[in-house]
Amino acid sequence: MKDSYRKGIVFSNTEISPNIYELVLEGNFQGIPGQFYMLRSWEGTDPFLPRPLSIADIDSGRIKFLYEVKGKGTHIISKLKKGDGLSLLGPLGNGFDLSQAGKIALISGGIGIAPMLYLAKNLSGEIHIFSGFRNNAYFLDQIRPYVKTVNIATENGSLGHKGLVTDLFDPGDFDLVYACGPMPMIRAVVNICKARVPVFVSMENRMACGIGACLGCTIETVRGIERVCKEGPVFKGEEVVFND
Amino acid sequence: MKDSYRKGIVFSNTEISPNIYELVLEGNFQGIPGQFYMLRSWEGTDPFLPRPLSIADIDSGRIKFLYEVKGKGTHIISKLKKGDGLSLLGPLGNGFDLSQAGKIALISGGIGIAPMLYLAKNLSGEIHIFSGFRNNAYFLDQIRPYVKTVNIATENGSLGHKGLVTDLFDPGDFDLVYACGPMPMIRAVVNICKARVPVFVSMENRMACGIGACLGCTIETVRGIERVCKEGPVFKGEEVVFND
Amino acid sequence: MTKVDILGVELKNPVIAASGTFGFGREFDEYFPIESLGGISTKGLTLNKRDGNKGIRIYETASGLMNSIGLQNPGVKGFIEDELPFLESKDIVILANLGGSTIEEYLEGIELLNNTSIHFIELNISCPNVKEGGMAFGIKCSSAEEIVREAKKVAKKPLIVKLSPNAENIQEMAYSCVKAGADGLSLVNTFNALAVDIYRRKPVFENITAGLSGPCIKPIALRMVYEVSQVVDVPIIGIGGIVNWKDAIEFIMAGATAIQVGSANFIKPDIMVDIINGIQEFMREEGIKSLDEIRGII
Amino acid sequence: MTKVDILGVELKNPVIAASGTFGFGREFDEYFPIESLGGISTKGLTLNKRDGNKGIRIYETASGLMNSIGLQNPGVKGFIEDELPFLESKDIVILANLGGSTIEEYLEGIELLNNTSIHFIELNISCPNVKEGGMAFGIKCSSAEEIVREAKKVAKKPLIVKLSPNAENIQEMAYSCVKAGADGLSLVNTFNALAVDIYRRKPVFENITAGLSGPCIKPIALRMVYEVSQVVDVPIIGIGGIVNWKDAIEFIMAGATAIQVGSANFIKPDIMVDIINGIQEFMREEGIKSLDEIRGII
Ligand SMILES: Cc1cc2nc3c(=O)[nH]c(=O)nc-3n(C[C@H](O)[C@H](O)[C@H](O)COP(=O)(O)OP(=O)(O)OC[C@H]3O[C@@H](n4cnc5c(N)ncnc54)[C@H](O)[C@@H]3O)c2cc1C
Ligand SMILES: Cc1cc2nc3c(=O)[nH]c(=O)nc-3n(C[C@H](O)[C@H](O)[C@H](O)COP(=O)(O)OP(=O)(O)OC[C@H]3O[C@@H](n4cnc5c(N)ncnc54)[C@H](O)[C@@H]3O)c2cc1C
Ligand SMILES: Cc1cc2nc3c(=O)[nH]c(=O)nc-3n(C[C@H](O)[C@H](O)[C@H](O)COP(=O)(O)O)c2cc1C
Ligand SMILES: Cc1cc2nc3c(=O)[nH]c(=O)nc-3n(C[C@H](O)[C@H](O)[C@H](O)COP(=O)(O)O)c2cc1C
Ligand code: FES
Ligand code: FES
Repeated sequence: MKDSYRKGIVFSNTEISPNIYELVLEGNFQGIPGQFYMLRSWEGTDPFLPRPLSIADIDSGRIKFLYEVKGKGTHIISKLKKGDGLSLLGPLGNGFDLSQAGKIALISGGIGIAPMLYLAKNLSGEIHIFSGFRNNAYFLDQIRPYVKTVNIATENGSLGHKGLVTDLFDPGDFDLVYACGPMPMIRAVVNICKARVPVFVSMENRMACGIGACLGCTIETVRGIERVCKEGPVFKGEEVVFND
Repeated sequence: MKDSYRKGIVFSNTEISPNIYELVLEGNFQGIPGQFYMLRSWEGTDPFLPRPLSIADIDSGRIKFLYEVKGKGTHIISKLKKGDGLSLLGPLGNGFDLSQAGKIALISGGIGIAPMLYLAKNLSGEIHIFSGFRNNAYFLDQIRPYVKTVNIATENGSLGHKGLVTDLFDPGDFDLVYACGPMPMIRAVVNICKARVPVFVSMENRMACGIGACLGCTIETVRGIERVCKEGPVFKGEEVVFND
Repeated sequence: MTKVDILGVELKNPVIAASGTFGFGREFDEYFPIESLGGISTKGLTLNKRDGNKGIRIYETASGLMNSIGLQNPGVKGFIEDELPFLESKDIVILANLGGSTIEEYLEGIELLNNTSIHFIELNISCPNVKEGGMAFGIKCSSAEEIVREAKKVAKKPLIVKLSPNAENIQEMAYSCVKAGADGLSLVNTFNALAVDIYRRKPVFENITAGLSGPCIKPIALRMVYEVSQVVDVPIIGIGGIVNWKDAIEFIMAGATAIQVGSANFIKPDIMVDIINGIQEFMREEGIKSLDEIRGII
Repeated sequence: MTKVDILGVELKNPVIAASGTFGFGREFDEYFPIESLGGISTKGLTLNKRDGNKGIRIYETASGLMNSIGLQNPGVKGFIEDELPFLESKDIVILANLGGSTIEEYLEGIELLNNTSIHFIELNISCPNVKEGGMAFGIKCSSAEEIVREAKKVAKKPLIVKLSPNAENIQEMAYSCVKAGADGLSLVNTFNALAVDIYRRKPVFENITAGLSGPCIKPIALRMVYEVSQVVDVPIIGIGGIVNWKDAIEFIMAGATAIQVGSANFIKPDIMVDIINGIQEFMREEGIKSLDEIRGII
C-alpha cells in the first residue's frame, strides 16, 4: 500500500526572490527528480483541491519545494511558519529518466527551474543549465555546484541575455535535453530539438486527484489521451501533440 | 465612521485547560465588558462566517479572548501562533451596565466565564463569582483578585460543589446578578431571581453579520423581536421571553 | 467610468446591496458611506409587518450560508415612515424589495410604494422562507406570469422581477416574466436547501428547508444569468455568491447590467467598496471605458 | 452493523465510490483495499470508446469543482475486457455507470452488460458534459420516462437511474422514472454551471458550461434526496458533496439507503475509509444497530 496524505512539518519557508518561496519540510520523503507531491495546508474546503508541487530537493530527513505564489493555494502556503504542519501525498508521476549520460542541457522557464536542482544532482554526464526568467533570477546558486555552465536569459535584460532562453542554446551541442517551464517555452524547445536531439519535457496541467483517477489532467500524445499525473509529468518531446 | 475588520497580531494563544484557549492579541482595541468581536483568521470562504467572541480583557495595547474549541472556526483559531495575523470587527453589541453598585453576583456556566474577568475588574461594589463547569475549572485564578468570593460547582464533583451552579447562590443575598452561560443555566438563573433581584444576562445566538443587518440572531423579548448582536447580547432577565 | 444605466436610472456603479443582507442601510452606513454604492435593495417588505420565523435562522455550510429569516420586516408603511427618510437623505438608488403571500397583498404594497421616491420595485417572487407563498410564484411560469402581469398594471415604478433559482426552467421563467411586463430581472434568490441535525434527528430549520446563498452557489447563479441573457433583452441584475470584483466582472461578462452582493456583506461590512475599487482598477488596466464594452461579451 | 441491502444485493456498508471520481478502482486500490467499500460505480461508460473533451477539464470553485471530462472511457467492451476482471478479482459490489447519446446506444450497452458479473446498471441520464445527449434525457420527465422504459425492457440487472439536479422538477422526475421501471434512483449528478475567464473574456470551458460538484452543492443535493424520498418507495442512493461521515448520516436520515462519495476522493484518496469508520463510530455511540433505524427519520 502507498501512503495516503501524511504530515510534514515546516522547517523553513523563505521568500528567496519576489513571490518565489523555498519551502523545506522535515520528514522522511521519497521520490526521484521530476516527480511531484500534492500539498494541502488548510482546513475547510475552500480552496478545495490540493496543489501539485515538484520535488526541488530531497536530503536526509528533509524535502524541499520551490514555488511561485500564483493564487489562493500558494498564497496560503506562503504564510506557513516553522513548526506548522501540512499534508502531502506522493511522490507522484513518473519522473525524469536518470540513466542517460553524455552532454546534457537543462532548460527552464521561470518557476520551471523547481525540479532542476534535484535533477542536476542525480544525473551523470556533463550538465549545462539554461534558465529564463522575467526579470529576477533565483535558485541558480544552489544548482551551480552541479553543473558545468549556467546560462541566464531575462525578458527585460536585467541579467544575462535579453530575450528568450531558447535563443541561448544550440541543440547540436548536446546529446540530451530536459525542459520544464511554461507551455510556449516547452513547445519552442521541442521544435528546436526536433530530429536533432532527444528532449524530455515536464508537462503541467490542472489536477484534481493527482493519482490518475479523475482524467482531469490529460494531454494529447501520439499514443492517445494520457494523464500528466500518471503517464507524466515527464514525456518525450516528440510524443506530445501540441494543439494550435 | 467605525472601523471595518482590522488586523490583530497574536501575542499568545495558550491552552489553559483541555480544549479551552486564551488568545492574546496586540493592537489597540476598545470595548466594555459584555461586548464582543467577530474574528476571522482564515483565507477562503470555508468557514464562511466570522466567529463571535466576548472580550475577556483589555489592557494597554492588548486584548484577550477566552474560547472553547467547538467546531471548525475555533479549531482553526486554536492553531494560531505568536506573530500570526487575524482580522477583527468590533467592539460590537451593548455590554453590561457598569453603573450599578452594591453586592453583585456574577454567575457563569462553562465558557460563559469568558466576559467575567473584564466585568469584575470594571464593576464597583462587592463582587462574588459563582462558576459552574463540567469537570475542569479555569480562568478563576485571574478573576480572584477582583472578587470577594469564588464559588465553584462541577457536574462530576471533581471540584467544589457537585451539581449546578444555581444550587450555590441565594438571590436574596444580592442586589444585582449578572449571568453568562448556556441557555438552560440562563433560564434557571432568571427564574430563581425573578421578582427578587434584578438580573442581567448575556444571550447567545448564531450570528452572520454581527452588526444588526441580517436578522439572523434575533430572540423574543417583551418588546418584540430583538437582535442579540445589536440590542444585546446583554438583556435584562425579565425582558427575555424563553420559548422552549 | 463605472456608471451604468438601468431603465433610465443612472447608478454610480454596478454594485447594489442585495435584499435582506443590508437592512435598510443604517448599520452599514456606520462603516462606510453607503452613498458610494450603485444602489441598495431593501430588506424584503410585505404589506404588513412580520416577525419572521422562529427557531434557528442562520446555518453555515461549505462556502455558504442557509437562512430562514422569514421576511421579518416593518411592513411597507413602516418602511415608508421609519426607514425611507433615512435613505432619502442619501444620494442613493433604492430598490424596494417586495414580497407577499397573495396577489392582493403584492398589489396593495405596490400602490403604497408608487407614491414614494424609490427608484425600482424589485418583485420578490422567490423567497423560499415563507410558507404561504413567496417562492411558490417563482417556480411555475404560469403563476409568475399572472402576478407580474397584475403587478405591472398597477406599478408606476419600473418593475424588476427577482427570479428564483428553483424555477423549473430559468429561461422560460425569464421569458414569461418579461412577456408579462417585467421591465428588468434580477437573479438569483436563494436555493432551496436542507441541513440535518444528526443528533436531534431533525432538520436544522423549523421550516425543514431554508435558502442557500454565498460563494457556493456562484457557478450555478452565473450560468443562470448567462442563460437568461440569451433569451431576454431587458436589463439583468446578477446575484449569487459574489465576494470580489472578479466575480462581479464574470457576471457582467455573462450579461448582467449590474450585480448585487448579499452574503459577502457578512464577512466584511465594506466589502462592496473593495468590489467597486476592484472593478475600477480592472477597467483601467484593460482600457475599458464603459462596462457596456464587456457586457455579455463571452 | 453498517450492512445495507439494495434490491437484494448486500453492501458491506452504505459507502459507494461515485462514478468518474474513482476510475475503475485500480489507482485507489494502491492506497487502501477497495474491498472495504460498500461498492463502486465505474467511470461513466458509453457503447464506444470516447476520448472526452478538449480544453480545460477541471476548474476549482469555492468548496467545489467544475469538470468537463466528457465521458472519456474505454467503451463498454473495453471495460468488460480490460477493467472488469480486476474488479471481479475483488469482493466488491459493482455499479456499471452507463451514458449515451441515443436510446439505441444505451440499449446496446445494457445488452453487453447483462452478461457480466456487475451488480447494477446505473443509468446516467444526467451527464452535462456531452453535447449530443446525456443530460438532455434528465431534464424533462417525458424523455427520461421513455429511455427508462426502454432500458428496463432489456436490462437483466437491477436498474438504478441517476438523476440530474438540473431536472425541472426533481420529484416529478423521480416519480416518472420509477413509474417507467427504475428499480432504484441515485442523485445527484453535477449541477450545470459556468465560469468566466475575465482576461480572455471567454467561458473557461470549451463547452461553455460544466458540471459542479463538491461540498458546495451538498445542501441542495440533500434537499433533493429528501424530496425524492417523499414520493418514491425504491431505494435511493444519495450523492452530492459528501466529505465526511456526518454528511453521510445526513443523507441517510434524509432518506438515502446508501451514499456515493465523489469529489472528496480528490482531497484524500482513502477518505471513504474515514467515512465508513465515522459511521460505525456514530452508530456505536448512538446505539444504532442498523441504519434502517435512522433512514428517513427526519
Ligand atoms: C506536476 C506539477 C508540478 C508543479 N510543480 C510546481 C513547482 O514546483 N513550483 C510551482 O511554483 N508550481 C508548480 N506547479 C504549478 C502549481 O501547481 C500551480 O501554480 C498552483 O497549483 C497554483 O495554485 P494557486 O492556488 O496558487 O493558484 P490558483 O488560484 O489555483 O490559480 C492561479 C492561476 O494559476 C492557474 N493555474 C492553477 N493551477 C494550474 C495548473 N496546475 N497548471 C497551470 N495553471 C494553473 C490558474 O488558471 C490561475 O490563473 C506544478 C504543477 C504541476 C501540475
Ligand atoms: C455574542 C457572543 C459571544 C460569544 N463569546 C464567546 C466566548 O467568549 N468564548 C467562546 O468560547 N465562545 C463564545 N461564543 C460562542 C462562539 O461564538 C461559538 O462557540 C463559535 O462561533 C463556534 O464556532 P466553531 O466554528 O468552532 O463551531 P461550529 O462548527 O460553527 O459549531 C460547533 C457547534 O457549536 C454550535 N454553534 C455554533 N455557533 C453557535 C452560536 N453562535 N451559538 C450557539 N451555538 C453555536 C453549532 O451548532 C455546533 O454544534 C460567543 C457567541 C456569541 C454569539
Ligand atoms: C440573511 C438573508 C436574508 C435575505 N432576505 C431576502 C429578502 O428579504 N428578499 C429577497 O429578495 N432576498 C433575500 N435574500 C436573498 C439575497 O438577496 C440574495 O438573492 C441571495 O442571498 C444570493 O446572493 P448572495 O449569494 O450574494 O448572498 C436574503 C439572503 C440572506 C442571506
Ligand atoms: C471529475 C468528475 C467526473 C465525473 N464523471 C461522471 C460520470 O462519468 N458519470 C456520472 O454519472 N457521474 C460523473 N460525475 C458525477 C459524480 O459521480 C457525482 O454525481 C457528482 O460529482 C456529485 O457528487 P460529489 O459532490 O460527491 O462529487 C463526475 C464527477 C466528477 C467530479
Ligand atoms: S489529476 Fe486526476 S487524472 Fe491526473
Ligand atoms: S448577526 Fe446579523 S443581525 Fe445579529
